[in-house]
Amino acid sequence: MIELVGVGKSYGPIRALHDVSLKAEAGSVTCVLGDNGAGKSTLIGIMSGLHPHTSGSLLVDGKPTVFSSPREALDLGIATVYQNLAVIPLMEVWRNFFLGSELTAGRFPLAGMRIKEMKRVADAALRDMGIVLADIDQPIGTLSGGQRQGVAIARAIHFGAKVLILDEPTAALGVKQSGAVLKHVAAARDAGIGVVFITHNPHHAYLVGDHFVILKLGSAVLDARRGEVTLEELTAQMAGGDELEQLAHELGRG
Amino acid sequence: MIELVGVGKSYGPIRALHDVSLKAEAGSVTCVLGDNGAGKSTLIGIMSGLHPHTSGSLLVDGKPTVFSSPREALDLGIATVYQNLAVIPLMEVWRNFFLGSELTAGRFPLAGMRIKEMKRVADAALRDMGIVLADIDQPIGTLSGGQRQGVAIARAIHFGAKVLILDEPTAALGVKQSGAVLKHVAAARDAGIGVVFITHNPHHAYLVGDHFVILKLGSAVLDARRGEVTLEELTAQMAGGDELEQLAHELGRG
Amino acid sequence: DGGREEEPDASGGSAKQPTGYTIAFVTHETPGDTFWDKVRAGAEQAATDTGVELKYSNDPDAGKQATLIQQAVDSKVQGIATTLVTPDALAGSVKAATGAGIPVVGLNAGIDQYKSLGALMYFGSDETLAGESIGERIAAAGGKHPICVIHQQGSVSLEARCAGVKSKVAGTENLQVNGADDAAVTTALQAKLAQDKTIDYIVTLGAPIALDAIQAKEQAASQAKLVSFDLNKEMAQAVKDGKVEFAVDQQPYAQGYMAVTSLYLYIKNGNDLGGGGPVLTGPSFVDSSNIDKILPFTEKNTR
Amino acid sequence: MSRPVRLLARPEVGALVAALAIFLFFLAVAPAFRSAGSLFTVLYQSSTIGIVAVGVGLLMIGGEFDLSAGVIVTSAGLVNSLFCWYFGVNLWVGALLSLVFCLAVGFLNGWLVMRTGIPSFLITLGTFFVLQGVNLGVTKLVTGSVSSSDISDIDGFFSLQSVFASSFGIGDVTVWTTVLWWILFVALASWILQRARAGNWIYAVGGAAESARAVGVPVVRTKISLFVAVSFLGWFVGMHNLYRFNTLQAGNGVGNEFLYIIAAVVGGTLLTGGFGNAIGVAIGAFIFGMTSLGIVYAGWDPNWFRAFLGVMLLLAVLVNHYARRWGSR
Amino acid sequence: MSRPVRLLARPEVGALVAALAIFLFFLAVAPAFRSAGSLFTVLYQSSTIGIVAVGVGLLMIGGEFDLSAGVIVTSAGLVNSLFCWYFGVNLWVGALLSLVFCLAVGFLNGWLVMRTGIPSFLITLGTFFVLQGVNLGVTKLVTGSVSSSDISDIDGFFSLQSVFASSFGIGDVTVWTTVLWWILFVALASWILQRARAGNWIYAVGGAAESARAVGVPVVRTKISLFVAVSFLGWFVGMHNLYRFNTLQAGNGVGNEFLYIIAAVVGGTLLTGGFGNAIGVAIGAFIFGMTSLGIVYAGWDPNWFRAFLGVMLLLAVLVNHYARRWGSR
Ligand SMILES: Nc1ncnc2c1ncn2[C@@H]1O[C@H](COP(=O)(O)OP(=O)(O)OP(=O)(O)O)[C@@H](O)[C@H]1O
Ligand SMILES: Nc1ncnc2c1ncn2[C@@H]1O[C@H](COP(=O)(O)OP(=O)(O)OP(=O)(O)O)[C@@H](O)[C@H]1O
Ligand SMILES: [Mg+2]
Ligand SMILES: [Mg+2]
Repeated sequence: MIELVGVGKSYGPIRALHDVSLKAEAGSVTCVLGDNGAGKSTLIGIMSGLHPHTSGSLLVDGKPTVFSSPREALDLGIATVYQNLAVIPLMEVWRNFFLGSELTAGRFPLAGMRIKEMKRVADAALRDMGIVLADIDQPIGTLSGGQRQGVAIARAIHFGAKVLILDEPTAALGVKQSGAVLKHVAAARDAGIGVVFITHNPHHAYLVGDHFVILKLGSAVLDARRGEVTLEELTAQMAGGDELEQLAHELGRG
Repeated sequence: MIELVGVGKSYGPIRALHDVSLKAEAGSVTCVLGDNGAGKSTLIGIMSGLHPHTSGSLLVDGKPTVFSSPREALDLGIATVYQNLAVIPLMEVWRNFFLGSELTAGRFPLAGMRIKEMKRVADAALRDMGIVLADIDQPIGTLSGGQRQGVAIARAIHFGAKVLILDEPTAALGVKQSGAVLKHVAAARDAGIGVVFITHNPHHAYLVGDHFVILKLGSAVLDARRGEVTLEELTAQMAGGDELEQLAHELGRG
Repeated sequence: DGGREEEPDASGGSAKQPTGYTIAFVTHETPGDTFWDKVRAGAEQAATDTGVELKYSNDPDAGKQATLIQQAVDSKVQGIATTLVTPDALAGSVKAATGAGIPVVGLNAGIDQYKSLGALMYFGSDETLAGESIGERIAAAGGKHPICVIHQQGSVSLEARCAGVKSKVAGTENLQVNGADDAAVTTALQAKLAQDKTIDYIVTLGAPIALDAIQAKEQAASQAKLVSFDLNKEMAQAVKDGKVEFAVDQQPYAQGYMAVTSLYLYIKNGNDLGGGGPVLTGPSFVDSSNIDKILPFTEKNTR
Repeated sequence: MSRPVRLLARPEVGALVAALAIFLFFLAVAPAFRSAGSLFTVLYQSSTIGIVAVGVGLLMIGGEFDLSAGVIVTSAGLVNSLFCWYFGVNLWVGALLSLVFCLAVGFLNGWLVMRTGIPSFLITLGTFFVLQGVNLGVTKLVTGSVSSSDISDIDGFFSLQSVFASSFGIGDVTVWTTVLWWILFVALASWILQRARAGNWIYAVGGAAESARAVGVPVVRTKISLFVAVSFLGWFVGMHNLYRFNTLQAGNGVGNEFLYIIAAVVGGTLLTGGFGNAIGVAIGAFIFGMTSLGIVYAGWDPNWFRAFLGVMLLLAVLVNHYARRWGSR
Repeated sequence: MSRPVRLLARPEVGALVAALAIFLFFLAVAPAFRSAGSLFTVLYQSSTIGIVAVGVGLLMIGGEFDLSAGVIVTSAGLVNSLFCWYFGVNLWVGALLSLVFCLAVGFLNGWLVMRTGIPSFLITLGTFFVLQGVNLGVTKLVTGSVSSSDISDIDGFFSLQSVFASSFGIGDVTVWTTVLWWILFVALASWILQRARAGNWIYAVGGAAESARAVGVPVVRTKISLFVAVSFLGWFVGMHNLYRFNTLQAGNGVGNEFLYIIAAVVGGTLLTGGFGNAIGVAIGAFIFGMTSLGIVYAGWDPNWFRAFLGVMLLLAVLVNHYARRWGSR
């Protein structure tokens, strides 16, 4: 569905990404792991049309494409949850939820929105995610960091089309909400959607992933299918060691 | 050193915190866990002088106090890493690092800053955290999300005084960086600093914590010392179940 | 029908052989004022007639006007004509000019000070005098309570006009309006007429404001009489139609024309006009008695 | 952190309280203010500011400024007047030409802002200066003076006047149709902001343009449309001025751009974008109209006019601010 | 996402390129421009804008506006002149009184902004109107006209003149000391911004006030100091105007507040705060002075003056913008 071949991206003199190849396939979850600053968000930005790549090529259904705006990616069925660009703080929750995909009463540009329906749908979708709000009309800026992230995820999943891209969706979430997100990821996969899942947490990745890519300083250092790699290997690759146990040992706890 | 007794906080009609008691003791780590929107950041805000509490009392060295600005808290030796208010995006990394605690050549208001020294110190402190930057002069807004968080933590630890408060410091960090933060938390504790550590990750909490408080809808539902609770109990309390294994089971993987 | 009438070259007269003189013409015009437009038209006609090159510049801020005079000195012009509305503020620059051997002629304002500043001649009326003469006519007609409409905040010359009116009719009251917005002028006048029904005269200080005042009067159904400074085509018509009682004209075209011509004569021939005193270009009254003669001139933007 | 809480309150609530307070104040101190005639004079004055202010308010909610909004009103009238006078064609042709011209200027403003990424404050400051100079230069060139010629004899004048500058009497009170048009435009803008998809987009591009783009909102198109809308409303008021006053001073309109912004901000629009509404802007324009004329109705010393205006403005803003804060408790 | 990259480049680089281009342009088209005398006239004109603009630039970096910066220049002169003329006291007393007055106004601006949380745009718009009205009203009351009386006979005039409004000749070129003062203030502001702790705080409060507060920066104190600094510089130029011209028109200074803002923004200051520097602002003021006088030196028709100015401004901004972007590659 969507495939990156030898893609690179530079911000002026800074080379954030270099010769990375990746494939999102229908009904499978591709996990991207990597240290801070490894280029994960940059990679996401290319696939979702946020910024163009500077080398290599991006294939959508086999056709080389350069997105000039996220709208184009969305129109091709690529929905994204961004790490930093989640929501518009001063807007109500339901408006944020439907932003860019409003339900209108007609095709006329000034056609009214079906506001009641929008509020109802948004509320239901959020409850589904485990986010229960007293007031769907409150500005989203008044929600806690995790709740805000949850709205963004619920939105992407609700409108989720052929490809769903998630940039560290579970970082700000608690255990329960993280579980809900992982369940949704699995559900999306089972519905035949291609998911690209970015995370720092090898455990989360291993729970849902079919394919794992580890980025380091902008290049892919590991690229393996589920069968070819164990959780331990993944963790080791990420941390350069046995992580928690090792750390516990160092900290003298256990 | 710093103690909350029956503290509550309302934002207009929204009651974010209700009757919470907590103590930060020298040489010990107090972990605060809780779901999204449970009130953790609100709690932090009270201890660090970001906003005043609306009921209960805050004792510093046994004396009831109401902070009117974060400066007051800082002057009493309470350093904080905030979840959202980490850095000033357009300012250089080293300026951000020293912001509010600049090294000056004298006490005169227009006295020059010891810029070279500041850059050197900032760079060293960041390297210590595992953050290696090509250019300490670049605006901090150009760093990745995790790198930015890392600078904020390095700063608080560098200037860390009697109490160090960290609001989800590891959320945006990879395994390696998380490990570095946990090591620093442990080091701070060993140096006799009282640490308040907020996190979603019971594993991280259990690695360094001496005392655990779980918030739910603004109230404390668990308040236990290390000996009185196991990692499994903590995880269960947080997730209402056996978390990962449970989830793995549900997702049919593992 | 209506619209522009095709007419031969309105500038009149063909350009003379250039003399090589450059004359700087500095005023305190706020851009887009019809009064200054005529001063400038006169100056340009004179420049064409005498074959000198004219450099016109303007700024309502006294300090910036001083800089413009300084700038003319830098440019080494042969003569400077300038308004002297804030004589004290311009003194330094005028001295710099005379010090550099550049003859300076005053116009429009500064009748009392031009000599002490070192200017050679002066062409203009006296704002206070013009106001007084209006006041006299109002008083003679039995007016007791005129309002004087100031369309530019803090303008020295407009204030002087109103002060002149007030010195002859004690009941004069000033009104500030935003001259850059016709709707605002009209409504403010309406409001004033509603607030004080005893107002019997409206004195406007510029032709466009007088036209707004006509509308305001109609709206407020006021019986106050309207008199005004300055003249333009529409206003001349209004005088003819009896909507404006009379207008006081200080003949801006002549001010501009004479200032340039006199400089030309001084440079070329050493002439000194006015016999050591100011040359008055006004006040000249325009009312039903002489409007028929003047009306055609206003169509050419020369009165 | 406390900002979002405060913003829970609707933007126009505070402005409404302030407007009421000022209204009552002038009722008390200015006897001449207490008549239907005065009220409609104030409404008329407010409408000439308020019509363009609605557009400027939408634009500000969308996160941009337009400093050329004041002079374009004059440009609109001049294009129509000069063109028809010079060529002797029917005024309707000129009015249409003027409309095209204004929309083009609005489009250019928006396009330059979006294309270059330079703040709209600067771009429109540039067009402000340019239009101001062109108004003067072209008028002088065409008519030989700095005001446009009387066009009331040209074909189409009366039909255009009845569209843009007619009034009718109720009892002895004159009601200008601009007041009705104003209400119409405010209602339309309100509808768009609250109920149409475009409104959602306007709030979004003003509140966080990058985030809006990321979820697929056509940021460029939305912002350019807002600039065009401002120009359209400027054209409308320009037509009113032309057909009410027949002649136009080429230097007019300068300074009004700030009245529009003041109206929007007093009405609760956030200067940084993303928050506000059309009714608030209308109330802001009304407060301005009421204050500037109320001072005259009260017969206060005109030398102090600006001082009164300043104090009123500060009071309105303060009342607005505290009323809104109180409303969010 | 691309903004931070672009901002890597120093703010004044683009302005410098634009200034050079404009300078060369006028050298080419205006023969009268090609003399040392002209250059110093331009520098003088730039300095009278530039001195206050430095303060306004700092304030804008700190995230606030001051619309009263233009009229306070006139207020400063009037307080001194009227007081001393009315009471016949030594002018030094009046100058000091005026200084206290200006600092108080600046403090009030800052205090109101910080206390109420209302945008500075609105608060200072209020003080702008109030000062404008008070200037006129009080001058009228004291002197009976709209300009202050000549004070050159009062004690202290010449010593004050030599401090604030003296000039000296180099060859046949007149150099006003304001140019030197301007350079001094720019250097001082540059030092503060780059090297002093206060500069760090100014950038921080403008870039993200809440975050700055959270790390212990005294936000309120820093911002109020910036307002006071603007008033101080306004006072300084007010003194210059008074002692150079002896009398002042009460209506003057209006409109200059935007020239200051333009200078700051053309010089690379971010309208939203947190980015810019003092040298950029100085270059911005120089660009403005050069353009406004260059047009006169070139002898262009003043009716088109504003149009030229607008085009120049747009070009300067564009050159600035692209130069900076190019510089960050
Ligand atoms: N707009 C930008 N300008 C300059 N450099 C940038 C920009 N955005 C990202 N970078 C640099 O590119 C590199 C990759 O950044 P990116 O945000 O993609 O990392 P990431 O893998 O998402 O990190 P994290 O896990 O912390 O979110 C980093 O070194 C960062 O400093
Ligand atoms: N400024 C505010 N105005 C109104 N409500 C607020 C505000 N800040 C927080 N809240 C509400 O208070 C509650 C607690 O928020 P808080 O940010 O403390 O949660 P948290 O535990 O830090 O969550 P997370 O783990 O997602 O960061 C939430 O319901 C939130 O919506
Ligand atoms: Mg990232
Ligand atoms: Mg939180």
